[in-house]
Amino acid sequence: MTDLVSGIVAKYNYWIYVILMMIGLYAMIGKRNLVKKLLGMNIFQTAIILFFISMGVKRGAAIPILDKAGTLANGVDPVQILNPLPHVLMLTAIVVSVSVTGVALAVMIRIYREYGTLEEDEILEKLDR
Amino acid sequence: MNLIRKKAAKRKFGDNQIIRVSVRIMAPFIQLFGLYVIAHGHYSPGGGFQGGVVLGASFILLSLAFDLEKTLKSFSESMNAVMANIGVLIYTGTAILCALVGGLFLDYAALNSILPIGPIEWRSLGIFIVEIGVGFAVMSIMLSLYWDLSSGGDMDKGL
Amino acid sequence: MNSYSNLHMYVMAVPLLSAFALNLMGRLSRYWVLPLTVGPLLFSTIGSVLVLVRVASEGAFSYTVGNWKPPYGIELLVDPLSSMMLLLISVIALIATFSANAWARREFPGREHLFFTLYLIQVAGMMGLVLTADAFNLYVLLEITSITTYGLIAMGKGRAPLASFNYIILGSIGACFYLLGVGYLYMITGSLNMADIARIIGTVNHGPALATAFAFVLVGLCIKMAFFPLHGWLPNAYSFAPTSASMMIAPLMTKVTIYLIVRVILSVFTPEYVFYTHQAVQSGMVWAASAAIICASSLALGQRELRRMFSYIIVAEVGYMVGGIWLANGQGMTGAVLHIVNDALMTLCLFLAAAAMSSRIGSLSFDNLNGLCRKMPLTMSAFVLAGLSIIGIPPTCGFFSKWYLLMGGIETGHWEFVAALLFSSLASVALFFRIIEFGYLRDMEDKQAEILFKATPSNEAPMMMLAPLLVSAASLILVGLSSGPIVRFVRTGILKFL
Amino acid sequence: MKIFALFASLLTGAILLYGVQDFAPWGDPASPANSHVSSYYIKQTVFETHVPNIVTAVLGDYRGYDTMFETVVIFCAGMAVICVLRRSRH
Amino acid sequence: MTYTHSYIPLAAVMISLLGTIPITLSKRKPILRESWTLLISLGKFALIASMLPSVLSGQGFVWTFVDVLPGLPIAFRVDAMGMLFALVASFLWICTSFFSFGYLSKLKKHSKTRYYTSFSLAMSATIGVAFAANLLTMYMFYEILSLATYPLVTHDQDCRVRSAGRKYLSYIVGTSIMFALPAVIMTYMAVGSLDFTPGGILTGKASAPMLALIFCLFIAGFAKASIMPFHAWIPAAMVAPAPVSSFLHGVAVVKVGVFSILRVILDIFGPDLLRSLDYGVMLAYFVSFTILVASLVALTQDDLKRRLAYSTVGQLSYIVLGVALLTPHSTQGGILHIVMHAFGKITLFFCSGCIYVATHKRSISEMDGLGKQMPLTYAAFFIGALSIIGLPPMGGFISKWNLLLGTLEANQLPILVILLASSLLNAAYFLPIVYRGFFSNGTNEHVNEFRDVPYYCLVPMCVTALVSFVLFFYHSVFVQLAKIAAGS
Repeated sequence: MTDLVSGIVAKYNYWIYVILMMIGLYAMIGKRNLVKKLLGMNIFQTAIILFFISMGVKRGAAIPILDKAGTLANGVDPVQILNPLPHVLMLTAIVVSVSVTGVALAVMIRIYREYGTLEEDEILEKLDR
Repeated sequence: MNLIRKKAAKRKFGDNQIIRVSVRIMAPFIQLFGLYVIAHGHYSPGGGFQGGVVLGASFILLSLAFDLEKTLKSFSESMNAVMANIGVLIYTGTAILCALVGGLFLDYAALNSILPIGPIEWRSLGIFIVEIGVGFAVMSIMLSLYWDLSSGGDMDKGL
Repeated sequence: MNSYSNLHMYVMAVPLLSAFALNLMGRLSRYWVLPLTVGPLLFSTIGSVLVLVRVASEGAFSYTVGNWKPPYGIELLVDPLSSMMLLLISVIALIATFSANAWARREFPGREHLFFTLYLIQVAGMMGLVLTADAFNLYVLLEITSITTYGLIAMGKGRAPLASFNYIILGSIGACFYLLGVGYLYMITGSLNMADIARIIGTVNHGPALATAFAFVLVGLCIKMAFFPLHGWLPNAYSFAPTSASMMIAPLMTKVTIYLIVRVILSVFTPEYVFYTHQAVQSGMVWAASAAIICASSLALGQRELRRMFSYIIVAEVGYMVGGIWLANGQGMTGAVLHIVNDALMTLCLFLAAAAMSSRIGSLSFDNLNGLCRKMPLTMSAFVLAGLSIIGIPPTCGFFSKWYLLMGGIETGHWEFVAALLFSSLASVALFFRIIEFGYLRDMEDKQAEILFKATPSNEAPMMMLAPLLVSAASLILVGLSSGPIVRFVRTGILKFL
Repeated sequence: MKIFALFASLLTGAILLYGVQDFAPWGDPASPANSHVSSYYIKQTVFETHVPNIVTAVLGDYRGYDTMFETVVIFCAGMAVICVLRRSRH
Repeated sequence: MTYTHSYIPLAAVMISLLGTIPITLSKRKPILRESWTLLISLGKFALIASMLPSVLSGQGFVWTFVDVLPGLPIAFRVDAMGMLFALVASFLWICTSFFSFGYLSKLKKHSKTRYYTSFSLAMSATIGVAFAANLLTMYMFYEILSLATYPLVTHDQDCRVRSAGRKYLSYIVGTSIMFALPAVIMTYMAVGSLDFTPGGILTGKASAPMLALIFCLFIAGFAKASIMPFHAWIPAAMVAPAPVSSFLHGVAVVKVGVFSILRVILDIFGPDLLRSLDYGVMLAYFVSFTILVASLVALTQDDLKRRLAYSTVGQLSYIVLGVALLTPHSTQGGILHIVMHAFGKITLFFCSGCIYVATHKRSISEMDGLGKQMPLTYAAFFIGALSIIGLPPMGGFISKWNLLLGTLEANQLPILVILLASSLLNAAYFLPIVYRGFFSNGTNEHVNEFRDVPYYCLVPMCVTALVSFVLFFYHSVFVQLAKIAAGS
C-alpha cells in the first residue's frame, strides 16, 4: 500500500497526464457533438505535451539558456540545465495541433453550412432523410 | 456563425470608440514586441513561432476592433498569402541553397562559401534567417486562419 | 560531396518549392497550373530513378541533414525499400496529375492552384516519410500528409466534410498514439534516431515500457492505415472525396503507412522483438489480418457504388500486407513489400478508371453502368485489367505478390491466412465480373445514352484522363512481368533483417 | 457507444500507466531521457552554434529539418482552410 | 528428346495474340476481318506443322522468357504431347473459322469483331498451354483461356446467358484459384522448380500426405477436364453459338483441362511415383464413375447439344483414365483419344450447328425424319457417332483399342467392363438420333440443306467427318507422337 502510494507520488506527473489523456480520448470517441470531439482532441494533445515536458524535468535545474561567454570559457554541467529536447519537440507538436484544430474548425463550418447543426445524431437523421 | 454575427450586431460589438483608439495605440507596440521576440530568440525565450504569433495577434486585434473590410483595405488578403509563401520560401530556400552551394541539406555552415564569416557564425546566422521565415509564415497564417474562420471564408464581415 | 549525393533531397524538395511557386503564380493565371505540377513531378520521377540506380549499384546509404552526425541531427536512410517507395510515389503522383488536372478544372474552377498546392505538398510529405530515419520527424511528416488529406477530402461536396471530420478525429487519435509511443521510446532510450533506438533497445531489458511503446506505435499506425477493425474512416473519406483528390490519395496514403510499419518493425523494434519475443502477438496479428481480409471482402460485395467498393477492396488489401508482414518469414515479407508496389498501381488504375467513367456518366452506382463496355471500350478494358490484377490472374502484377503471400502462409502453416487470401480472390472475381456483366451483358437505355453521350466526337473519356489510365493499365502487366528483378531488389533490402 | 468509449479510454490509460512503471522517478537527472542526447546538446550547443538559447539552436539547427516541415504544416493548415471555406468566385 | 532454342513456339503462340489487333482494327470491313482470321489460323497451323518433322525425329524446341519469379521463367517447350494437341487444335481452328463465317452471317449475329478477337485470343491461350514448359506458364494460359472464352460463351447477351456465364466462370476460375493455385505453389515449395520433366519432379521431394493433398488439389483444380463433380459448367456453356461449343467445348477448353491433368500425371508426379502410391488406379476408378454416370445422364437429355455435352464429359474421362492406368498402351490410347475424340465430337457439334441453322431446332424429339431432308448432315453425324462409340472403320476405334489393351496390361478387368459398357451406352444415346432422322417420318416442313445451310458450314463438317474416317487408316503420325509422349 505505502509503496504503491509512494510510487504514485514519485511519478504523479504521469498519473495526471494519463487522466487528462483519458478525458480527451473519451470526449473524442464518446461525445456526439463535433465541437466537443474537437475539444477532446485538444485535451488529448495537451496531455501529450504535459507528458513530454515533464519528461525533461531535472530537480533544481536552470532553464536551457546559457551564458555564452562563461560557457565558452569553461563548459557547462548538464545536470544543472533542463533537458531542452522535449521543449523543442513540443513546440512542433503545439504547432501541429494548432494546424489540425484550424482545419477541423473550417471543416466544421462547412458541415454547419450543409446541415445547420453540429450534433452528430441530428446530422445522421438528416442524412437518412 | 450567423447567430454570433447577429449577437454582435445587437450589442454594437466593435463599434466602441474607446476600443478602437486603444487598439490603434496598442497595436504598434505589440508588433514591436513581436519583432523583438523573433530577433532576440538567440538570447532569451522566443523565436519565430512565438514572435510570429504575437505579430499575428496584433493584426487579429485590429480586425477585431475594426471591421474586416477596413482591415483588408489596409492589409489585403492576397498580400497576406504572398507573405505566407515568402515565409516558407525563406526557410526551404535556405535549406536548398545550403545543398546547392555544395553542402548538405540545411547545413548552414556550407553558406560560408558565399560570405566567409566563419562556419559557426553562419550557423547562428542561419538560425536567425529561418526564424524570420518562420515568423512571417506563422504571422500571416494566423491572420488568414482568423479571417477565414471568423467570416466563414466570405471575407465580408467577420466578428 | 557532389550534387549527386543530394539528389534524393531535391526529389523531395522540388515538389515542395513548386507548391509555393504554384500558390503564388496560380493566382495570376491558371495556365501556370499544368506546367508547375507536371514539371516538378517529372523531375522527381527522373531523380528517383537515378537514386534507385545509385542504391542498386552502391548499396544503401545514410544522409545527415544539416551535417550533424546522428543521433544528434536528423538522419535520412536511402536503402532499397525507401528508394523503391520514392520511385513509386513520384510515378503514381505523376500519372495521377494529368487526370487530376482535368478534374480539378471541372470541380474547383478558379481554385486549381490551391488544390495543387496541397497536392504537391502531400506528395513531398510522402517522399519525406519514406526517407526519414528519425522517429519524431516521422510524426511531423505524418501530420503533413494527414492535414493535406483532410483539406483535399473536405474540398468535396455533400458528405465530404463530414467524412473528412471523422477522418480528422480518428487520424489525430492515430497520430497522438504514435507520438505517445515515441515518447515512451524516448523515455527509455533517450534518443529519437531509429537506428540508435534499436541499438539501445538491444541493451536495455524488454520491460513494460517497451511493450507499451510498441503497442501504441502499432495501434497508431494501424488507425492511419485503416487496418480492418480501425478502418471506419476510410470508406466514406475515399468515396466522398473529390475525384481529382481520390486518384492520388487512395493509391498512396495507406501504402505509405504500411511501408512505415515495415520500416518501424525493421529498424526500430527489431524483428526479433516484434515477432519472436511476443509469439502470441505475432500469430494474433495474422489471425486479425485474415479476419480483416474476409470481412472487408464480404463488405465490398455488399456495396452498390463503384468507388465505395474500391475503398473496401483497399481495406482488404491492407489486410493482405499486414498479414504478410506478420508472417515473419522472408516469403511473407517479400510478398507484403511487393504488394505495396502492386497494390498502389492497381488502386491507381481502378480510381483512374472510375474517374474516366464518371467523366461521362456522372454517378457510379451500379445500375448506371449498363452497356458501358460498348460505349467506352478502352476505359472498360483497362478497368477489367485492374480487376484481373486484383483477382490475381497472371501475368498481371497482382498475381505475383499474392503468390509470395500464399507461399509465406503455407510455409509458416498459417492456413487461415491462405484461406482468407483465396476467399478474397474469389470475392474479387464476383465483384468484378458483376460489374462486367452490368457493363457488357446489359444495354444502356437509348435516352440515357442520348443524355450522357450526346455531342461528343468519341464516347471515350477525354485524352487527359484516358492516357494516364491506359499507361497505368499497361504498367500492371509490365511490372508483373518484371517481378523477378523487383523481388531480387526487394530482398537485398529486407533479407539482412530476417 | 459511450460505454465503449469509456472502456477504450480506461484501457488506454491502464496500458499507459502499466508502461510507466519502469520509468526513472520524476526529475531524475540520470534518467536515459535526460542523459543520452540532451546532455550532448547542453554541452556542445554553444560551441557548435554560438547560440546560448539551446532550445532555439536545437529547433533551428540540430532539428531544423523538423522545424522546416513544421512551418510547412502550418502553411498547409492555412491553405487547407482557404480551400475548404472559400467559395469559388466564378 | 533433345531440345534446341527456337522462336517458332513463341511465334506460334503470339501470332493469334497479335492477330487480335488487325482483327479489331478492321471492324468496319467484315471481309477484311474474316480474311485476317483465316490468314492467322492458317499461319498458326503452318508454324506448328513446320515443327512436326523434327519433333517426330525426337528433336524439340524451347524458348525461355526472363524469370518472372526467381528461378521461374515463362517458357515454351515443344514436345510430342504438346505437338499432338497443338496440331489438332490449330487444324480444327481453321475448320471452325470457316464454320463461324457461315454460321454467324446466316444467323445475323451481332458484334462479330468481338467474337473473332476473343476466339483468336482463346486460340493463343490454348497453344500456350500446349507448349508450356512449366506449371506457371501453363497456369497462366489456363486462366487466360478461361477469361477469353467468357465473351464467347455469353455471346448472345440475354438473361439465360447471364446465369450460364456465371456458372461457367465460377466453376472454371473458382476451382483453378481455390485448388490449382495452392497446388502449384506447394509443388514449387517442395521442389523449387516447376519445369515439366518426363518421369516427374516430385519424386522423394514431399511426404506422402503432402503428395496426396497436392494430387487431389490438382485433379480438382483443373475443372476444365470436367471430371465429376466439376462437370456442370459444360451443359451450362451450351448456350453459346454452335461454333463456340463445337470448338471450345469439343476441343480447346475441355482438352486443355485434360491436357493439364496429363501434364501433372506424366511430368510432375511421374508414372513411377504414382505407381508406387497407387494413385493411378484410384484415379482410374474415380473417373470411370464419371464415364458411366455421364453416359447415363446423356441418355436422358433431349436437347441435342446437351446430350453431346454429357457425352463429352464421359469421353474426356476416357483420356484421363487411359493415362491414369500408367501402362504404355493405355497412356498411348488416352493421348490418341485426344485426337480421335476431337475430330469425332467437333463433327457432331458441327452437325448440330447445321441442323440449328437450317431448322432452328435444338431438341432431338423435334428432329424426326430430318435425315431425309439433310442426308449429308446426318451422314456426317453417323460417322462422328461411330467414331465416338469406337467402332471400325473410324478413328475412334484406334484409341479405344489401345485403351482396352491398356486395361488388360494393367489387368484391371472391372475397368475393361466399364469401358465396354459405356461404349454400349454411347451407341445407345447416339444411334437413335440417326435412326429417328432417317426412318421415322416426322412432320417437318421442307428444308433443303444445300439451300438453307451455307457451304461455309457444310464443308468443314464434311472435312472433319472425312478426317475422322481417314484416321482409321492413316494415323501413324499421331500414334508415333503418342508413343514418344508415352515414353515407350
